[in-house]
Amino acid sequence: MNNSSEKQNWRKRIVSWVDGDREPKDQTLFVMERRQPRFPRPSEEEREKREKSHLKKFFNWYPIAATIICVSLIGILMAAALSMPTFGQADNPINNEVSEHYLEHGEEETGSANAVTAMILSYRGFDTLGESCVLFLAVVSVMMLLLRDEKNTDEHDLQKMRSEDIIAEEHHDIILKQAARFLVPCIFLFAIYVLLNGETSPGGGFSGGTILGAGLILFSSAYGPGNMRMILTYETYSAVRTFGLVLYITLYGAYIFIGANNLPNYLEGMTLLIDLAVGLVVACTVYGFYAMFARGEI
Amino acid sequence: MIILEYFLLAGIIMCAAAAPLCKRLLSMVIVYMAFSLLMAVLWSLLQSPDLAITEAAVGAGVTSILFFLTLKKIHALKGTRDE
Amino acid sequence: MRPFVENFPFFCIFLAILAGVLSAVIPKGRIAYQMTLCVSGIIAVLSALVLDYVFRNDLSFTYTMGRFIAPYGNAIKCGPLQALLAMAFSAVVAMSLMGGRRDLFHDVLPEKQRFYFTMVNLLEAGLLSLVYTNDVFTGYVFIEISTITACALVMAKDTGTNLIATIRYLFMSLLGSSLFLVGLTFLNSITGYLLMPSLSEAVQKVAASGEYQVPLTVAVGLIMAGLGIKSAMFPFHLWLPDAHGGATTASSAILSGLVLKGYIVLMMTLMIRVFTLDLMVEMGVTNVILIFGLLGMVFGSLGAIREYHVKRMLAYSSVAQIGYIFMGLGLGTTAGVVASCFHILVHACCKPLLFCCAGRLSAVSGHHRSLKNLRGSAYRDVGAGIGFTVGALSMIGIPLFGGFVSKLYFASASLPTNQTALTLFTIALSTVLNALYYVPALLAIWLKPSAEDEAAVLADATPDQLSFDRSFTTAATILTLAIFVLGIFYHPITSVIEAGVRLI
Amino acid sequence: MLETVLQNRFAVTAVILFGIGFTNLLLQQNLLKKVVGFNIMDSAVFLLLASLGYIEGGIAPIVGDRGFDPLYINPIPSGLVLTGIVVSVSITAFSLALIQRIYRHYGTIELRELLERAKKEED
Repeated sequence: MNNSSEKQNWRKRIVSWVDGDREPKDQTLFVMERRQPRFPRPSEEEREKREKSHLKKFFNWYPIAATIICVSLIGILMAAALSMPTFGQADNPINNEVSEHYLEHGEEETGSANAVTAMILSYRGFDTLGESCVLFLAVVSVMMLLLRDEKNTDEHDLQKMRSEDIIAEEHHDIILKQAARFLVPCIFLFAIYVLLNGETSPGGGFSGGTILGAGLILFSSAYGPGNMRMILTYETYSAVRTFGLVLYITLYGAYIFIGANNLPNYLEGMTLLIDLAVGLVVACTVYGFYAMFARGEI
Repeated sequence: MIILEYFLLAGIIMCAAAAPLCKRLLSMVIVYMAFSLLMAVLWSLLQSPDLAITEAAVGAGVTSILFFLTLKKIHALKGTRDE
Repeated sequence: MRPFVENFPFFCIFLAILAGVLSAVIPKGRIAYQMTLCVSGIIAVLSALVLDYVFRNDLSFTYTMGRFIAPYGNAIKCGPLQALLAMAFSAVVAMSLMGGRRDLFHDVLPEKQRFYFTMVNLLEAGLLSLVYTNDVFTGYVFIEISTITACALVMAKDTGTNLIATIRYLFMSLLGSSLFLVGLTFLNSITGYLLMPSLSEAVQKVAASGEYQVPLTVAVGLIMAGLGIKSAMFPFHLWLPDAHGGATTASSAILSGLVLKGYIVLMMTLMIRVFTLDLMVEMGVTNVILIFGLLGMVFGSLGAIREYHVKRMLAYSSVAQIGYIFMGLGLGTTAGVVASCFHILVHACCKPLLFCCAGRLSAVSGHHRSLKNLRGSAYRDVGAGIGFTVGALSMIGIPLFGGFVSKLYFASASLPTNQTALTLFTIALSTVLNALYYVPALLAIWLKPSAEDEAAVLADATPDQLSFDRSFTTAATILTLAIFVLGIFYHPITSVIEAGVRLI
Repeated sequence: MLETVLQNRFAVTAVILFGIGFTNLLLQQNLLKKVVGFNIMDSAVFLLLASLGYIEGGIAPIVGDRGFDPLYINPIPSGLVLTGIVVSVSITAFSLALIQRIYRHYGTIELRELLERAKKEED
């Protein structure tokens, strides 16, 4: 009888220790019991007050620590910047045989006269692939956040959006529409020019794609989402985006495989195709950002 | 040419310092746009036209549009239909 | 013509990227889940073949990405260590997904599940590239990929606190990657190379000549600080508990087990392949890393002791374990690096196991998280209870479990250095502290609660959650076995790691 | 000293910009201002990187038959910066989307208030 009650007591002690409910009375039983209770049970107000004071303390020392870090970082960086190789000298360490090689052999090895394009699409193409993945990831994560679902949209929002659409339908923005009628074809033309001409002049996939996306944005904001959906539904949008990226990845993968295994070069002149694929991806990304931010749907 | 460079560098530093100090978020975004445009000019001075095009299209264009749309969503634009 | 097996690392990276792109257009989350598991499995098998090839021939090879040889084009480099880590990482991704499967489909909205798997696949691609890369700028790009995907994994649960944790995590990571990029810029300005072998030569030349000493030091410091911030080195760990503790189970497992390790592996590669350990010791960088590692071991555990939310406790424990890894790197010897690599493997198995089991235990307790409400939950799912016990014992460092072996290696690595006493003392202290929070947690889940408490907890649980979870049990069994394998048959693994560090 | 500052004017400007951006990222409580600070910081890094490749009197690296052999600037930094700009835009978009959702959920974008609310919500 006595034994069992002692056992009960023992059990209770462990339970209270595990929960950290309160200080055990007898401190000789467990050495570890001496530590602070891990589960203090203050009253509601007390707890809130403590949380507040904790946060307050954090906000009090945080600016001081941050300022110290900033000032010391600026000091360190300034010291490094002042002892760097002098700006604009031709014999700086950075102007080594790599850049010479790009400038001298870039055109014959990759077929593009613009050394920057040659570098980002052929020599260091893996970085560019990663960059396209970053764009794709950004648009997917924005969709994860803003694509309409039950968590981020309610009836009220939908109603507001509908009434806004109606207002926009009724009040034609005549200047915007007329300007867009003239500008959109020009922008598209310019985008295609930049896209196709990236090999011999500044530009290429990234700039061209952005301009193309800007044209889409202008069209969408001038003629409304209804007209936009006639040329670009969600399905076409994701199909085009996936097509662009998959084309890019397969082409570039084949290119790497051929190059690394020293096979004969079957992919002469694929820089143009890759450029086009990159342009598609970028245009889709830019338009996707706009559509998600403005309406939460394509 | 070098005078222009100094002006641009000073302007960029001023824009960068001013942007986050603006009370209104809208003015902050506009100053940031100016910062991006100055950056684009600077890059064409540094003989990198690729960068200038991309910065003008991406930094001053797309980023600003995204900022404006965000401002609209968080009701920081005065005079829109939200208010 | 190179042997065909040398193409496999490149296949792995591209397979993961392709799977990520395709899973964004798969209409059903479950199909995307199956595909992700398959892809991870294929990658693990391919990496195992590569590992067999490189270890048997005792070589490491450089694979040019394209026709252009170094230093003109991108390249990846693969040795035994890289292949081993790639294999372990992809296997653990699959296990984490399986272990957190039910929570995942419960927490993430059905129409967004495919996006979640896009993120997982691309995160895997990012991790593989961080492991394999032989080019610092490629490292930067894939760091950014890992950042975005990791943030997306945190926010996938989509509650208010999650969003705030995500934005804090995002800003902290951006700080880290910006510092890394500034460091790269300074390094590039004084050397002019981006590929690691040529960069290494140029760095040695600069260090020997004495010119540009200041930019070199600043560059090294910034690169290490940037990667340290991203891998939650001690003073920069404040974002971690919220981000890892609040996410859905599979995300927490992947983030704690793998993402932090990806950055550390890159840091280790840079330390050995580019700057060389001798130069690091000479510049004093290793001592700084050692001190932060030791502080992290103690303060991470102290943070965990104060927590009563089981997932946040595990997140703080990650800070402590990261401290162990940094301590190994900070010893500045090859033995220390080997111990760190072994601990990376151990922690990559233990933490996902612990997170998955904690997720499962809280699922059978009606999604209550605090230890008090988890009382007796081990009896409701014995598999999860056993898994949690094994993971916790391994973290404490009981013999036969993986954690013990890595502590043994850390201790023996510290013997020939100058910091033996300090290191050994901190290891002992940290072990005691680990026991102080894992033992109560174990007691909590194995002690029977009083009947009314149990009824109150069970009122929140649906029968659906209480039913047997097959995919979880499979994952937990495999991870438990992996811990025992690491704890008992450790010798072949360490010999692979030793060969890998030699050939890095 | 002054001569060095004037010679390395781009690097010095970049460091000042980086400092401004870094300070804003750490000290501002408004999330949007933090994002602007981050953008300034990244632009500063790109300015530093792009100025490395400039060579006095060089022209843009577009190789063509001009009949003579001009001095070109170094194309490598330009390519790297191009990659960096795109990455930075993606991250900006991501963080802005996050801010929109946070505003929807909490009605504020001041970090301090947000942390207090989140603490309360957790209990």
